Amino acid sequence: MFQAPDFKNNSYENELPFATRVLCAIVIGALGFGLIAALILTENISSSLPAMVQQKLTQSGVQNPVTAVLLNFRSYDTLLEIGVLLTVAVAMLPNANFNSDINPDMPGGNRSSSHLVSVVNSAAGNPPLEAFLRWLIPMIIVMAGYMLWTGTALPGGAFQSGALLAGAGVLAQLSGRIQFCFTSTTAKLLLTISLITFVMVAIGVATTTGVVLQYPLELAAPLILLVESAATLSIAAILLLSYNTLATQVFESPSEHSTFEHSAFDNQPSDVTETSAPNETLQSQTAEDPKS
Amino acid sequence: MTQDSLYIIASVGLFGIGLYGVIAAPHILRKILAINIMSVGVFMLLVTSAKNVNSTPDPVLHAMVLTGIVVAIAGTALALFLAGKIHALSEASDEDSH
Amino acid sequence: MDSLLNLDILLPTLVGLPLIAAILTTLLKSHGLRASISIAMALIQFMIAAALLSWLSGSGTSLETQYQRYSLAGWGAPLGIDLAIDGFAALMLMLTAALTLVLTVYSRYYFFEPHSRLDKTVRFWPLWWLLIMGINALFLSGDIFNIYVTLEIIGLAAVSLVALDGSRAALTAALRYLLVGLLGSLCYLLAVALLYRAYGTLDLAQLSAIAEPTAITWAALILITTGLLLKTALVPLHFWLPLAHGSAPAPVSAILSALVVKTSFYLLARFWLDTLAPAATDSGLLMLGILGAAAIFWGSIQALRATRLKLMVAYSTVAQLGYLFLLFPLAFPDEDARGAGLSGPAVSAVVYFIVAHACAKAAMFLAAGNIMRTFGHDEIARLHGLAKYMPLSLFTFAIAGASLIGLPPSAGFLSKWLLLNVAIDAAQWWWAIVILMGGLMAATYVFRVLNIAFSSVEEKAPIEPKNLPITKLPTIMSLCAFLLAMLTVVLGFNAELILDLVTVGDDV
Amino acid sequence: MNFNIFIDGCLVIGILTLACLCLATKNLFTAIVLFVSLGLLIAIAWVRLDAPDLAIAEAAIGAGLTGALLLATWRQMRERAHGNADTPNKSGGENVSSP
Repeated sequence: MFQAPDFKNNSYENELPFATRVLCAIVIGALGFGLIAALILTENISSSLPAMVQQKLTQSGVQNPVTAVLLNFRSYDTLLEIGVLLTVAVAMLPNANFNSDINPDMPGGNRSSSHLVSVVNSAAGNPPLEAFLRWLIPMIIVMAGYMLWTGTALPGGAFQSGALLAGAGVLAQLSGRIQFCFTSTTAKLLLTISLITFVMVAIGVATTTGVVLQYPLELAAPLILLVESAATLSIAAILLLSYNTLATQVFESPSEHSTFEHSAFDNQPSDVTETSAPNETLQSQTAEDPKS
Repeated sequence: MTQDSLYIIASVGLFGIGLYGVIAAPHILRKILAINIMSVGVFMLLVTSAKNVNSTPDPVLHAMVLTGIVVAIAGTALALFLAGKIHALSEASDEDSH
Repeated sequence: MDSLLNLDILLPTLVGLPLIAAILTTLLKSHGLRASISIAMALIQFMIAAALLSWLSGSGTSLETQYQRYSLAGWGAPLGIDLAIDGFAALMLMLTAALTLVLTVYSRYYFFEPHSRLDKTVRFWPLWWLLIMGINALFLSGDIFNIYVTLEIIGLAAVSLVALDGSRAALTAALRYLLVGLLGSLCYLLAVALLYRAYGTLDLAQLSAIAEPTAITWAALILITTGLLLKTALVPLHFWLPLAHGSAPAPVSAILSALVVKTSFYLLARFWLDTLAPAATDSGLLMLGILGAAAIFWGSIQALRATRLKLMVAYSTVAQLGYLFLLFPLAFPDEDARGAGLSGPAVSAVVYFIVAHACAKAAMFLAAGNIMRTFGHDEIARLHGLAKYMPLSLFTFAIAGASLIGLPPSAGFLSKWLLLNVAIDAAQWWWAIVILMGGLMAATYVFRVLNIAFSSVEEKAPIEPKNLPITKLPTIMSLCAFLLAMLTVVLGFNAELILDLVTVGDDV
Repeated sequence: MNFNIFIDGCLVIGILTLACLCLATKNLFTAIVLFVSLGLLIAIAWVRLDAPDLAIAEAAIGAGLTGALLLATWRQMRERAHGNADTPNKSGGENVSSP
């Protein structure tokens, strides 16, 4: 079920035999029906938590209950979750000295510029998209700002506005005129700004109220907004970094690896090496023609 | 056949389809798609449980699903990154071989 | 202001410290600064964990002070999130802090070798500290959804560390590990949804108070078990572990084998024996025990057949994990012990086994990493004359092997002895046979390596350039491995150090 | 009342069939497009279950950004596969015509 990942798009050699697939389907179907029956039959008790949230909403400093839960009652969850995002950001950070191999002509391929955003007039841009973006991106940024601000009262908040900003960044990069280089210092700061503010707020607040992450009553609203705007910046930067890395990644060829570290792993037990489909099937497939 | 039970069927159905997809899909991108479908299924169950509170829906569950969505895209981004790197190395070595 | 002086502020600091270290190591540019800050942070974390442990066991007089809670953001259990700690969790945190300290010092030299490119440390240190934060947060967490987020952090950080090498084998193993991790976390999240639907609370303590054996609770327990078995790599679901731990850098595979797989076992023990104990049927407990026994045999056979040293050590992890799962059938010898939660002789035996195995396995992986860095390969067949070139690493490997087998002076022997006592007291003698057989099989694959290592180079294989060491390691790297091996021997001598700590805070 | 059930029923049937199609189609590009449309249907489902925050987040992150990441990886893979035919992937830049 989990042999080496197979990329020969739709080559069916190492697919599971038909019988096991049918068996899996039947087992999963049976378990699913059992679970559905169990869920539908047991009536859903109304938990006491929503009433508690409503009751304590006034002390949380925001009116939107979801934002109150996210950034005040269960703010520890959000802190760890931004930690998850930072983990992925660090894992995908382009190597500082491999900038040269990022393909410059690909849209968004970062030339070895040191600052985060650099405008470049590469040939690959297409004018209609640029004209449309010239109007759209400012609108998205204003929309994200509004989304962040209303998050305290109406549906909205840090994650939605961060996603919007990331979307604007992706569009800018696709237009070919804007390039992001995430190895610059501003980029690193942008990635960690949210965790920095969250940790500083948590500790600062602990010195006054004695409990970590407990906001003093009158300062709750501004502190939540501060943490939320930092989270928006970080989420937008991290999601944009992941798109940038995926869209422009060209990897150092294996020869550059330090000789022994790589060779030692190459003689893997046979089950790991891929089923090497003959190369010509690759070239012939423009769109995947399914094995008849 | 209330709305609650309808969406329960949908959520467990999505979870099952995703689980079958992870097991049976040969291509790595499909496995990642299947895992995303599974997580959407779980989120649907959470939101359905939040809905049938008579007054306003349960904000704790909504906060959990929001956190879950962001964690799901983080996992997907890392999986796609690894798949891309493996594909690049396997293409490079195929190209060296012939 | 006064509650700041109270020692329960140590609980959030154990999570905050690695987080601050992660942020600093991400922002700093110079490699040396990153490494020195990491070592300093590891030292502080070690002291905090020691202070927490002594405070917890010191305050043993009144029972409720042993079981400490810290409600973050001050909202209290059901609404807010509580950090909770008892004897079991305190010991695991101490183990994490000790291992982090030794492995951080080792990594400082491992990644500074001229061989490996320095830019790996750009990624290594932040991911390392995020992984440590995830582990600490998991052991401290008292909220089932919070446990899901910590499981995700540990999963993603561990995968990124395994993929650090960038070689195709490491990346393939990392991707497989990631898919398995995501699958496990999703099963766990579905169980959280079911439990919240049935009981309306997310807090572990409240859940254990009101849990009763209904259909939904069984479904949740089964989902939690499948999800966490995937992450603990118990035998039928262990396919991802050998290659992931085998192809990771040495300090990463050490922390993975010693701690990360143990975190999901810790959760399984907490859910089966404490939170959802009413729903834990005897046949289910027996099933886990049988899977554990199967893991011991299957892992040992595979370790015997492994051709590479790190792969062999990884397979031995799969085998040794089997011992932990013997806890479940032995945990409730008789019906009235069911309410005891995470305490009793079986739990203290298994906790001792966890500590012994963690130190021994970490020492073995570091020794294997040293051998690989010196010889350029870790093919067991070509390690002739290892004793002549690397006596200290081989000696570390031998001591760690002795602890895995369970030879008298080591902590491994003591833990197996305690397990044997528990098995005989519970009149389930067949587990005793499994434990002894496991020790025998562990002896086969450890002595196989020692036999080859001591065989002199001349008569076995002609002196070919590839059989000779190619680099000289800084001695501190082999000293770190040796220190961990010595730890197992020291623990072997004074057992009560750990045993009375486990009983701390036993009746929740 | 049964009008609501009708709408929810159609939505659920749509979601389940889209999920099956997404995993069953032969062409990978179609699978990704189906997944994005599934994300949008899920966003509508969140609105039906009156969770507006989640609808915005699902549409922006679940459908939008996940779709963008999938398409970016798919495009890289397709280009590398074709890039090998004539030039090594290092300088595969020039055939980066619009997809």
